[in-house]
Amino acid sequence: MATTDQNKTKKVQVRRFKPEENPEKHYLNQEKGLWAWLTTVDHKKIGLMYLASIAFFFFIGGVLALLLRTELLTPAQTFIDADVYNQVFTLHGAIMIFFFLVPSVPAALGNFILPLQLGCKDVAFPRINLASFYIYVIGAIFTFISITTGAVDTGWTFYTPYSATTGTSVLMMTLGIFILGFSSILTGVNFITTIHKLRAPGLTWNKLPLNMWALYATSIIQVLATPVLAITVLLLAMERLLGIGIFDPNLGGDPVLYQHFFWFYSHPAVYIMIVPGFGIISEVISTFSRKIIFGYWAIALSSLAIAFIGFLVWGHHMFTAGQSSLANMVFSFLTFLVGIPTGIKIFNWLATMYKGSIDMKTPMLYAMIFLFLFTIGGFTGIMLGALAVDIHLHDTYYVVAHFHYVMMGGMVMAFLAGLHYWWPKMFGKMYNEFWAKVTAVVLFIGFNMTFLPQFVMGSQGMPRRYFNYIDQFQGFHQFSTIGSYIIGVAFLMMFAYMMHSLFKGKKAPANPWGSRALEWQVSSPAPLHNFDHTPVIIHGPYDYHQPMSEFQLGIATSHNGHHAGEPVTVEKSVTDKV
Amino acid sequence: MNRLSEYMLPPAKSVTAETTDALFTFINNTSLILLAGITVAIIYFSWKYRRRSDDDVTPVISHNNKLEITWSVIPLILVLIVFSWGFSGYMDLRTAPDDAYEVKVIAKSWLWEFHYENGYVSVNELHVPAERPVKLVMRSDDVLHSFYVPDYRVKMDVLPNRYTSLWFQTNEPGESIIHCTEYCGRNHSNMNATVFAHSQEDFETWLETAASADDDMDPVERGEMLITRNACDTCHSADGTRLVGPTFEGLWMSEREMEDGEIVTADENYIRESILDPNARITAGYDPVMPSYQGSLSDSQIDAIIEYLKTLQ
Amino acid sequence: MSGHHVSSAKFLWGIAIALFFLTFITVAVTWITIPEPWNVVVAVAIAAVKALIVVLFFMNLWWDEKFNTLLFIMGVVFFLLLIGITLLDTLYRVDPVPSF
Amino acid sequence: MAQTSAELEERLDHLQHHFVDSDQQFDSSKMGMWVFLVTEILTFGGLFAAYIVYRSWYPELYLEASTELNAFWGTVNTAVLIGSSLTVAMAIRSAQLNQIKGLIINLWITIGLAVTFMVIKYFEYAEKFEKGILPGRYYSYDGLEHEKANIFFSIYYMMTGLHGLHVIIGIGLMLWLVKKAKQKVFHSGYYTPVEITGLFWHLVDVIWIFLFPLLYLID
Repeated sequence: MATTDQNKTKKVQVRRFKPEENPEKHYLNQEKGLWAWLTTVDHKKIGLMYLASIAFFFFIGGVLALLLRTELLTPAQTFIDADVYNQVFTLHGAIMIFFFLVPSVPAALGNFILPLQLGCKDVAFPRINLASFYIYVIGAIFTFISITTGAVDTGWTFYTPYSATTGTSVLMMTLGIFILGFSSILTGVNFITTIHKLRAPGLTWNKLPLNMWALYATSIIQVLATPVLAITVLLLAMERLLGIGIFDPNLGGDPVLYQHFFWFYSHPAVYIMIVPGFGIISEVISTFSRKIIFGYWAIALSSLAIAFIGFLVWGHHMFTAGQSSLANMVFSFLTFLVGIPTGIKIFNWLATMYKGSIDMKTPMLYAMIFLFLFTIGGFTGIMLGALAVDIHLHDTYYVVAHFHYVMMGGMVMAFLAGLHYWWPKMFGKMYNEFWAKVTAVVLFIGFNMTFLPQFVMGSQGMPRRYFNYIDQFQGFHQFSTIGSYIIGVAFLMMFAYMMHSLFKGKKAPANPWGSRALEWQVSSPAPLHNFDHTPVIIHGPYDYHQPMSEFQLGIATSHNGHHAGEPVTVEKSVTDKV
Repeated sequence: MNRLSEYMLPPAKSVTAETTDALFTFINNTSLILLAGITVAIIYFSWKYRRRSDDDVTPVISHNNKLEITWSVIPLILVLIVFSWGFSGYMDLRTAPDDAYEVKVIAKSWLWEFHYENGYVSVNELHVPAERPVKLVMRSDDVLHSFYVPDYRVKMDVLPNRYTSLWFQTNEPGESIIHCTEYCGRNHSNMNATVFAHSQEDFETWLETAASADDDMDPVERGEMLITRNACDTCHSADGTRLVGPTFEGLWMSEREMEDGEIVTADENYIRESILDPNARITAGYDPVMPSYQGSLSDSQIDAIIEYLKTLQ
Repeated sequence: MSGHHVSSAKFLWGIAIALFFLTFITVAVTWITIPEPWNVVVAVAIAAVKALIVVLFFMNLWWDEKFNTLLFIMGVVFFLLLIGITLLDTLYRVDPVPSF
Repeated sequence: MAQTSAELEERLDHLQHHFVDSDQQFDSSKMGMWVFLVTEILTFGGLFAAYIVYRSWYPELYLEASTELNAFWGTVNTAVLIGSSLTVAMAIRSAQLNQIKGLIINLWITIGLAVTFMVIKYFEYAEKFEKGILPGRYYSYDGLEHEKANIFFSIYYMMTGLHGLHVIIGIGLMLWLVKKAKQKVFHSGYYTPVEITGLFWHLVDVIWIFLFPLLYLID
């Protein structure tokens, strides 16, 4: 703390509160029953309900992916026809993106962890938080209605004029996504306000966990981008319903304008998906290296930089769409600028590991897998950002492989790292470390088998969204399909050991990883209202050179008013004998 | 490492492909070197600094400005090189030489029509002079399509309300495949065509004779040939299989129920109408998706097709 | 925090009268013909001033915490980015014309 | 402030458990609302962007088609909305000063003005519908020569329609506020819902301030 701030800081008396091990009462067993769960305003339970929902959608999306890969075993029809294939890839994309990737880290893990990392009892608007979950459910219902009334065969991008003319039930699907958008917006509103207003005493901006910085950047993108998606799908729905002609060339409109609007959301949406993953990786690498994070501000600010620049690059999805060369040039240039903050993060994480005390537990293993796969995803992104090369690679399997490396190799691996990292805090149980690691390795192998051949196929000119393909690609496709089955097996294994952990797992200690972060200073599972004593933060969350006891602090005089994140100095310290 | 790029890329058959491939190779190699570095660092650190006891004390290294600047600036320089390289390559791809030979392309779900200056129209076969710039001016009849020749490293979307263009110049005579790469519905993956690059002489001969080449064929054979050449068989089978459209088998003189309940006999007039104005009457159970062949099929060609259909009883 | 600013009734009426007056000006400038595109510029400029007055004095941003102002500015800036960058495409398209 | 402890106790009934005090709760709600207003700006922003793109392509279309819009009623509606912004600001002032009666009266005036706005809007729409100026593919008016006239009116209907929807939501919110005010929920220590509904209503006004010259006053 700079000396100039000294006179602004508030003096508090602190006491040390060691977390209770294996508490009898916690958030999972107080307020029991289905109804209590469905009407809960507790962020932790809402987070778990989201977790269950996204797991369900990930399962559906995954099964659809396996159907696609199975169909692609042979160059012609294998077992489903072209119409079904088109519907399946549309649903796979829409479900994975809108129902799994976008809410996965912010709404599921984020909801659970955000107040715990900020040292507050709940998010700023608990009822709106619950509402956002139900809005998500309603959006999902509309999507299911659309599946049963003819599905959608437009691809998840809903490009006009095809989406305006196809006979399938685009209207229901767009309505579902419109509704879903509000769920995402409300989560963003909640998180921004909570991070600003409800930080614990002493939790100044320079002590904010990097996961919070990442979620903060994510929420800003959600709030700024999602409304444009809402208006775009609304206009698309009106296009079908009334034929308003803004996007439909047959009525005088412009299909490229639709693409601008769509990607103004959907490109930043890529960052909605990946930036919170960065946050998790920062937490995990620091914890398991037991070392202060390298370049705190570089990582924190690069999240914001990615969020901001990420808004200006949407046109790189449209290099061949018929937009002006000027726009192509600007978009290509800005695209490369996003690469810089992303690279900075990778190097900072590596530097954090340098001279650390690295414990290769499952979350750390996933973080390492993330580093490797996401780096490949990033480099192939550079390839696709280069205008001349993108002309060749656009809409081929190269793009498919690229975004699966970023989304699955990056985002899903980060999500799994986070899930394994916070699992003990969520359920108070440990999972089988051996099987978890084996699964991670199987997943890694299956993933690369699936998507590496797709880079080769794509550069050789295999277009995406193809039901039939020319014979020369069959070998690659079959290899890829076998890889996808291995991924499937890995997720089944994961499901098995997670279920085992839930019902028969060993009880988890409050702080199994020896982390300094705030969420590990409460018992596992977390208490009903998170903190029985208002915590006081005097060190950063990665200050591993400070003694553990100084992280387990609470205000001695209970409930004296404080403003968010107000700087504090310790006046008197009492060690509590619990 | 260049072998890897060579393995990944299809044969380069156009003059601009060289730049694209060189940039591809550069990015590929640079990325592989950096990736190898990062991977080695991950594995080395994980091993070297593995936890030895629970009381390990780690040094406080919170940041290092010199390092931060280094690993921001070096990638920045690299990506600026890639950007300029990619942009100049792109501008070459966008700027067709003035003396380019022009072919008009009309994309329809799900076929490609190529219109030549003498009025001849070929379907799913693009014939061009080799070693000479060729400019395609393209539009779509219905939804978005995209014209892609992997061997030439060129691609451009085809839009219904505007003309777009691309150009290429082949290195030598030869054949290459054309794909549609903008998703356009059921038969998207069948919307392929072939580009034939002929020597200038051969091309001129082809262009002169193509229009009249099939005039003196046997009508049934000619009809069968036209069905294939105009990609009718993408959607209509000759063996009773149901594809996007009704099968041709047993079509001739059959009683057909239309979408509006009307019963029509598939006679000459009906078939002619179905080819020239396909969405006027739709057979019950099918979608109105067929493009019109007005202007691309002559009367005698339609007669030949009808003669052929008569044989499919 | 200064979130609870209480404006006097006289002040609120003053703001409303200023808004009525600016509405009159907007309508009045259409009586004199200003050439395109300046008519749009004038109309939008007056609208911007009116909007600013509402935001600052009715919505109390003038007295509110700075972050809320930042939020509002962000909303406007990102709208301008959406339209500005889209115009880079839509205004600069060069479509070829087939020569036959 | 001379209040008994019992009174103080009662005045904190609005405070949720996860906030430290009333101020923190109030400031949080207000910030949350501002974040939400940003999403509103960008939702309408999409429509404004479509408007600007088409205007830059077809300036003559806008000149021609806007003559079908009635500038007089547009001006009246602008005045009505500004008036309602004033009354909603007065309503907040009343709440801040514990004048519950003034709060209810001001809310009722605001609701009245909002309804007036919608009634005028209704007559404007009805007049166009009669002429055949319907949205989208139902457009059948032949008084305009520009081939893209349907798109101008699509944009017009989308913008004013979405704005009208917000007015209706605003009316609903204010009716709910009146009900709560009658139950004596609001006082100078807690008037958050009034404040944030006011913010919402002012934003609806701001949107209209731009819609009015951009749609009605092009000539």
